[in-house]
Amino acid sequence: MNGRPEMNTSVGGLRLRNPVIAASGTFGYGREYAPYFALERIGGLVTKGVSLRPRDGNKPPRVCETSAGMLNAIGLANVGVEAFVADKLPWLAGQDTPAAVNLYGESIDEFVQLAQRLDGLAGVAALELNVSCPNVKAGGMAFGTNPQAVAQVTAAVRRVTSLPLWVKLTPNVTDPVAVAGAAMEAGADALCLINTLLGMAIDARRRAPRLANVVGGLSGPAIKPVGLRMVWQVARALPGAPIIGLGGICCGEDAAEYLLAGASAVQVGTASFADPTACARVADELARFCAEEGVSAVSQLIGGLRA
Amino acid sequence: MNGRPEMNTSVGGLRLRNPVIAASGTFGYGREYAPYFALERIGGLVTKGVSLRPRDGNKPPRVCETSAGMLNAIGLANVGVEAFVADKLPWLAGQDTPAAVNLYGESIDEFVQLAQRLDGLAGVAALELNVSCPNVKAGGMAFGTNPQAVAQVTAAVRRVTSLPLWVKLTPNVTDPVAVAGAAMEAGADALCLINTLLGMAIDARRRAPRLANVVGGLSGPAIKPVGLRMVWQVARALPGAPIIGLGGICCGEDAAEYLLAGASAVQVGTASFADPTACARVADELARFCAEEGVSAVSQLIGGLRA
Amino acid sequence: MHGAAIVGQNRQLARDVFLLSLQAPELARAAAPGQFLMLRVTSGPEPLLARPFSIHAVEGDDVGVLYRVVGRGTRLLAQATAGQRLELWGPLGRGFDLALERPLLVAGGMGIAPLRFAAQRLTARGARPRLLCGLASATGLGGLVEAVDECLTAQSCAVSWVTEDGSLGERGLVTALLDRALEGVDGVLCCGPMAMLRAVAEACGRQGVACQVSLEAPMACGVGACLGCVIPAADGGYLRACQEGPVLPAAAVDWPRLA
Amino acid sequence: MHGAAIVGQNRQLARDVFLLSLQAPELARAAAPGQFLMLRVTSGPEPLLARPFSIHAVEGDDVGVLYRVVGRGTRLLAQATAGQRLELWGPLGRGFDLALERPLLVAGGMGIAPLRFAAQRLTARGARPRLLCGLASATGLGGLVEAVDECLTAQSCAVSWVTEDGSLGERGLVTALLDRALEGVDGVLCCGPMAMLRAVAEACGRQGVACQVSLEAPMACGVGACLGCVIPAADGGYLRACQEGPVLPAAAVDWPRLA
Ligand SMILES: Cc1cc2nc3c(=O)[nH]c(=O)nc-3n(C[C@H](O)[C@H](O)[C@H](O)COP(=O)(O)OP(=O)(O)OC[C@H]3O[C@@H](n4cnc5c(N)ncnc54)[C@H](O)[C@@H]3O)c2cc1C
Ligand SMILES: Cc1cc2nc3c(=O)[nH]c(=O)nc-3n(C[C@H](O)[C@H](O)[C@H](O)COP(=O)(O)OP(=O)(O)OC[C@H]3O[C@@H](n4cnc5c(N)ncnc54)[C@H](O)[C@@H]3O)c2cc1C
Ligand SMILES: Cc1cc2nc3c(=O)[nH]c(=O)nc-3n(C[C@H](O)[C@H](O)[C@H](O)COP(=O)(O)O)c2cc1C
Ligand SMILES: Cc1cc2nc3c(=O)[nH]c(=O)nc-3n(C[C@H](O)[C@H](O)[C@H](O)COP(=O)(O)O)c2cc1C
Ligand code: FES
Ligand code: FES
Repeated sequence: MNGRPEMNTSVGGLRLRNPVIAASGTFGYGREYAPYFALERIGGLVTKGVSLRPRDGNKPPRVCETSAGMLNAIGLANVGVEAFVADKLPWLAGQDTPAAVNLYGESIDEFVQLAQRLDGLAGVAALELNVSCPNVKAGGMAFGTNPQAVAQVTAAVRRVTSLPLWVKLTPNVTDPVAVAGAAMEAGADALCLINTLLGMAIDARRRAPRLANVVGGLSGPAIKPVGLRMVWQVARALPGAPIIGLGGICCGEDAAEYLLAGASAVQVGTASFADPTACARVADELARFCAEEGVSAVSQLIGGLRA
Repeated sequence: MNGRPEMNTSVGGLRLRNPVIAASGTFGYGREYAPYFALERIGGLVTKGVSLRPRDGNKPPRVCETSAGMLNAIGLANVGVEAFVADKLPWLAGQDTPAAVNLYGESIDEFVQLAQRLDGLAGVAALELNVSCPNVKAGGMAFGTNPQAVAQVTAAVRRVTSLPLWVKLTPNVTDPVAVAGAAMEAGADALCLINTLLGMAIDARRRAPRLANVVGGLSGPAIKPVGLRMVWQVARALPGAPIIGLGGICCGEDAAEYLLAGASAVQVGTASFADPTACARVADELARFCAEEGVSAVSQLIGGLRA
Repeated sequence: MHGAAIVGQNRQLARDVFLLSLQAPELARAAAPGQFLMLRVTSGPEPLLARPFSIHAVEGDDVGVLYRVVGRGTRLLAQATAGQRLELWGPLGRGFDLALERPLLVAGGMGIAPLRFAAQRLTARGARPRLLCGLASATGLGGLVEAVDECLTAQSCAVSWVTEDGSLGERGLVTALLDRALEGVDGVLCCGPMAMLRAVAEACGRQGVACQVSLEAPMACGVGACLGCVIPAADGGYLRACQEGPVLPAAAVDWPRLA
Repeated sequence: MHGAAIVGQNRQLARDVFLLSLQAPELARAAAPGQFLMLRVTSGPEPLLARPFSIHAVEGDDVGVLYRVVGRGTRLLAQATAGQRLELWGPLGRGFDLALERPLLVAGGMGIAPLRFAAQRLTARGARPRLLCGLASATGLGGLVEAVDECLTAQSCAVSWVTEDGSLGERGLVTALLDRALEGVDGVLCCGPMAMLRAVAEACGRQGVACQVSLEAPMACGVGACLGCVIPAADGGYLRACQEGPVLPAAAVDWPRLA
C-alpha cells in the first residue's frame, strides 16, 4: 500500500480525525491527560459524567484491581453542570479535539435539564447519555436495563437538543438488542457499547468487600470478549445503527477488532490508567495496523468481520 | 488454633468431604484427571454435560485464550446418556467421591427423560441442570434467561427424581435473583452460579472470529468479580438458598471469597486446564486458609462477609 | 507426571527458534515419540493456559523441546533461564507407531520437532529411517539446520533438505520430491503445516504407503477433558488431538472438513 | 514525564525491603519531596495497573524508590534487574511545603520513603531537620536502618529510632515520644501508617505545630482522572490523594471519616 491510511471516520453525527475516543470517567475532563500527549492525536474525548448538582461520590475505597481488570465504584463524583460549564468547558472549547459530555441524571427530567443547559455551548460536540452506571442508587443502570425507560429518556433529550446524541448502554442485560433498538428508535445518533459489568471483590482475610460500595463496575482487558460480543450482536441486529465500541481496548489491534465487529469508532477507557498515553498510542497503532494490512481507509474495517 | 479445621460441608442434599467440587465440562468424566490426584481429595465432581443422544458438538476451533480467561464453544459434545451409563458411570460409581451429572436437554421433556434414566443409578450423587450453556442453539441459555422456563424445567425434573437437584444458572441476565428464585420455588436443592459469560474473540489480521461458532462462553479469573457479585446478590435476596459458587476460582483464597459471599460450596472450572491438580490444590489451600485464619470449621465462612 | 521441571538450557538456534532442555526424569522415562507435554510459560496467571509442545528429544533425564516464538507464550518462554522452574505435565497423547523398518520421516519447518525423537528411537530399534525436511528458506536458520544435521547424522538417519527458495538442498516443496522418496518405504511419519500434511497423506494414499500425521489444534487441557482440540474424523464426528492424537493415521482424518 | 526508565540497581535492604534506583533524568530534575511516581512493574498486562511509589531520593539523574514487597506487583518489582526498562510517569501530586527552619520528620516503617528526600532538600536549603523513625522491630531490618542512618547523617539530619520491641533506640511508639520531640519545632512532616498519622496530627494540634501528612490511597490513574484515590476532607467532600495530595495539611483531613 502507498501513502498513509485515511483514518477519519464519522459516527453519530460527528466527523472524527480518527476513530479513537477517550472514554468517560477514565480521562477526567481532558485536561488531566494533556501533559501526556497532544489531544489532537485522538479522535475525540468524553468527559467524566456530569450531573445537575455536584456529587461527592461514594465512600472510599472506590477502586480495586482484578485479574486483567479493575472494579470501580466512584459513584459519579463530579463538579456539577454549572461548575463544569464555568471551569471545565472553556478549556475544552479551546482544544482542537471534539468533546462529548457524558450526562448522568436521576430522572428523565434531570437528563433533559442537563441537555438544555449544554445545548449550543462552545466545546460541547455531542452528548453521551449514561444510562448504565452500576454505581449509583437512582438512575444509571436502573434506566439502562429497561428498554422503555431508555426510549423515554432518549426521546426526551432528543426533543431538547440538536447535538449528536449518543446513548451508552449497559452489558448487564439479558437482551442488549432490545435496549439498543429502543434507543435508536427514540432518536439516538449512536450507541456506545459497553459500560462496565457489575462485579465485586472480597478481601478474604479481612472478610470484607474491597470496595466500600460492595459492588462496582468491572472494566479492562478482562471484559473485552463481552464488549466485542455485544457490539457484534447489536450491529447484526440493527444494521445501520452507528456504534461506538469499547471495553478492554488496550492496543491498535483491539480497536481493529471492535471496528470489524461493527463499531464505527471506539473508546479507550481503563487502558489510560495503565499508560497515560494509551489513547494516542492506540490511534497510532490502529493506523499502523491499517498500513500493514493494506487497508487504505480505516472505515473499510467497519463491520468487516468474515463470519 | 489447634487441630485441623473441619472441612466438610453440606449443600443441596449432599454432604461433602470439603467444599471444592470439580466443575462441569472442565473435568471430563472424572477419569481424565485421576492420574493427577486422588479424587478423594476433593468434595465432589460434576461430569461434562450429558444429553439424551450423543452430540458431536461444534466445529473447531472451539477454544481460545483471552486476557486472564478463555472462550469455549464446545457445543455440549458428549457421548449421550446411554454410553455415559454404560461406559462412564461404572467407573465413577467405584470412586469415593460423589459425582453430580450435568444434564443438558433441548426441551423440558428431554431433561425429564435424562433425569428418569439416571435416577437410582449407582454413581449418580446429584443432578445438575444446565440451563445456561451459551454455546447451543436450542435449550441452554435460552431456558436459563427466562424465570418461567427455569421454573418449569426444574419442577418437571423435581417430579421424577429424588436425587439432589442443582440448577446451574447463567450470568447473562438482567436479574439473576428472579431466575434463582424461580428455580428454588420450583424445587431446586441448590443453585450453581455462574456459568460462562457470553463473549467473542476476533483475529483482526484474518478478520475472522477465533471460534467457529463465533460466540462462546467466557470463563477463568477474568470473570471472578461477576461470579462473586451474583452469588452475593442471590445469597442476600434468597437467604437459606444453598448456593454453589463458581467462576474464576484458582486458589484457596478465591474459594474462601465465594464462601464468604454466601456459597456453601464452590466449583473449580478453567483452573484445571492451567493446572491439572487445581481442584485438589484449591481444597488444600482452603484448609490452610482456615487454619491460618483460626477458622475451626470451613462452614463458618459461609456468608461471613462483613458488608 | 505433573510438576516442576528445571530448565537446563534454553538455546537460541535461530532468530525465533529455541531449543529448551528440561530436567524431568519421570517425563524422560515415560515419553514416546510423537507425544507432547503441556508447559506453563510463567508462574503467573497470564497467559492463563499451558502450551503444548512435542517432545523433541530425550537424553538421560533431560527432555528437549524445540520451539518457535510465535506469540505471547513462546515470547515469555524464550526468556526462561537455566535453573528456572517451569510447571509441566506429560507425556500426553498417542505417539507414532514405530513398528517400521524403512520409514520416511517428512518434516515441514518446525514439524521436525517430534520427528527427531522418532528418528532416535527408530534407529535405536534397528530401523533405517530417512528424513526429508522442508523449509521455506534456510536463510537465518543455520543453527537449526546444523542441530538437525548433527544429531540425526549421529543416529545414522540420512537427512535431505528441500527449500522453497533453493537456499539449501533441492529447490521446491517437499511434496514434489515425495513420489520418488516414497520408493521402498514401509511407512511415513509426517509433521508440518496442515497443507503439507494433507498433500503428503494424499501422495501416500496414491502409493499405498501407510502414513501417520502429527496434528496441531488449539488446546486448553491437554488431557482429554475440555473437548476443545478436536480434529474431524473420517468416519464422522471428531477425534481429540490430545487423546486419540496428536499422531493419527492419515486415513482416520477427514481432510476436507479439516480445512 | 512519561516513558521508560532504566533500572540502575535493585538492592535488597531487608527480607522484604528493596531500594530501586532508576535512571530518569527528566523525573530527577522535576521531582520535589513528597511527590510520587507511577511505576509499571511488568511490560505485560498483569497486573494491569501501575503502582504509586514515593520519590525516596534524587542523586544526579537517578531517582531512588524504597519499597516493601507486599503483593503481586511489588513481588514482580523485586525481580527487576539492572539494565531493565520500566515504564513510569511522574513526578505527581503535591509534595511537602519545605518553608521551615527546624522541622521534625516523623516516619513510621516505610514512611521513611518520602522523608529521606525531604531531609535532603531541607538541609540543602539550610534548615535543620531531625528525624524520628519508628519501627515495630529493627530485627531483620538492619540494612534499612543502616541505609537511613548513613544518608541522613551525611546530610546532618539527626535520626532517633524508636521500636515497639526495644530492639533499636527507645522502646515504644513514636507518638509517645512526640510531645517532647515537638519542642522548638516549627513544623512536622509525617508519613506512616494511618493510625500513626492521626496520632501525630492530634499531638501537633494540641501543641499548635503545623503538621503535614503524606497519605496513601488505592490509585488507578495517579493523575487526577479516575477519582479513585479520595481522602475525606475536613470541609466535607473529598480530596484526591494523587492531586491535592499525597501530602496534605493534617487540618485538611477529616480523620474520623478516614478510619
Ligand atoms: C500437540 C502439539 C504439539 C506442538 N508442538 C510444538 C513444538 O514442538 N514446537 C513449537 O514451536 N510449537 C509446537 N506446537 C504449537 C505451539 O503449541 C504453539 O505455537 C504455542 O502454543 C503458541 O503459543 P503462544 O502463546 O506463543 O502463541 P499465541 O499468542 O497463543 O498465538 C500466537 C499465534 O500462534 C497461533 N497458535 C496458537 N496456538 C497454536 C497451536 N496450538 N497450533 C498452531 N498455532 C497456534 C495462534 O493462532 C496465533 O496466530 C504444538 C502444538 C500442539 C497442539
Ligand atoms: C502516594 C503513594 C506513595 C507510596 N509510596 C510507597 C513507597 O515509597 N514505598 C512502598 O513500599 N510503598 C509505597 N506505597 C504503597 C504501594 O503503592 C503499594 O504497596 C503497592 O501498590 C502494592 O502493590 P502490590 O501489587 O505489591 O500489592 P497488591 O497485590 O496490589 O496488594 C497487596 C496488599 O497491599 C495493599 N495495598 C495495595 N495498594 C496499596 C496502597 N496504595 N497503599 C497501601 N496499601 C496498599 C493491599 O490492600 C493488599 O493488602 C505508596 C502508595 C501511595 C498511594
Ligand atoms: C474509574 C472509572 C470511571 C468511570 N466513569 C464513567 C462515567 O462517569 N460515565 C460513563 O458513562 N462511564 C464511566 N466509566 C465506564 C467507562 O467509560 C467504560 O465504559 C468502561 O470502563 C469499559 O471500558 P474499558 O474496559 O476500556 O475501561 C468509568 C470507568 C472507570 C474505570
Ligand atoms: C471447556 C468448557 C466446557 C464447559 N462445559 C460445560 C458443560 O458441559 N455444562 C455446564 O454446565 N457448564 C460447562 N462449562 C462451564 C463451567 O462449568 C463453569 O461454569 C464456567 O467455566 C465458569 O467457571 P470457571 O471460571 O471456574 O471455569 C464449561 C466450561 C468450559 C471452560
Ligand atoms: S486439549 Fe482438552 S480435550 Fe484435548
Ligand atoms: S489515582 Fe486517579 S484520581 Fe487519584
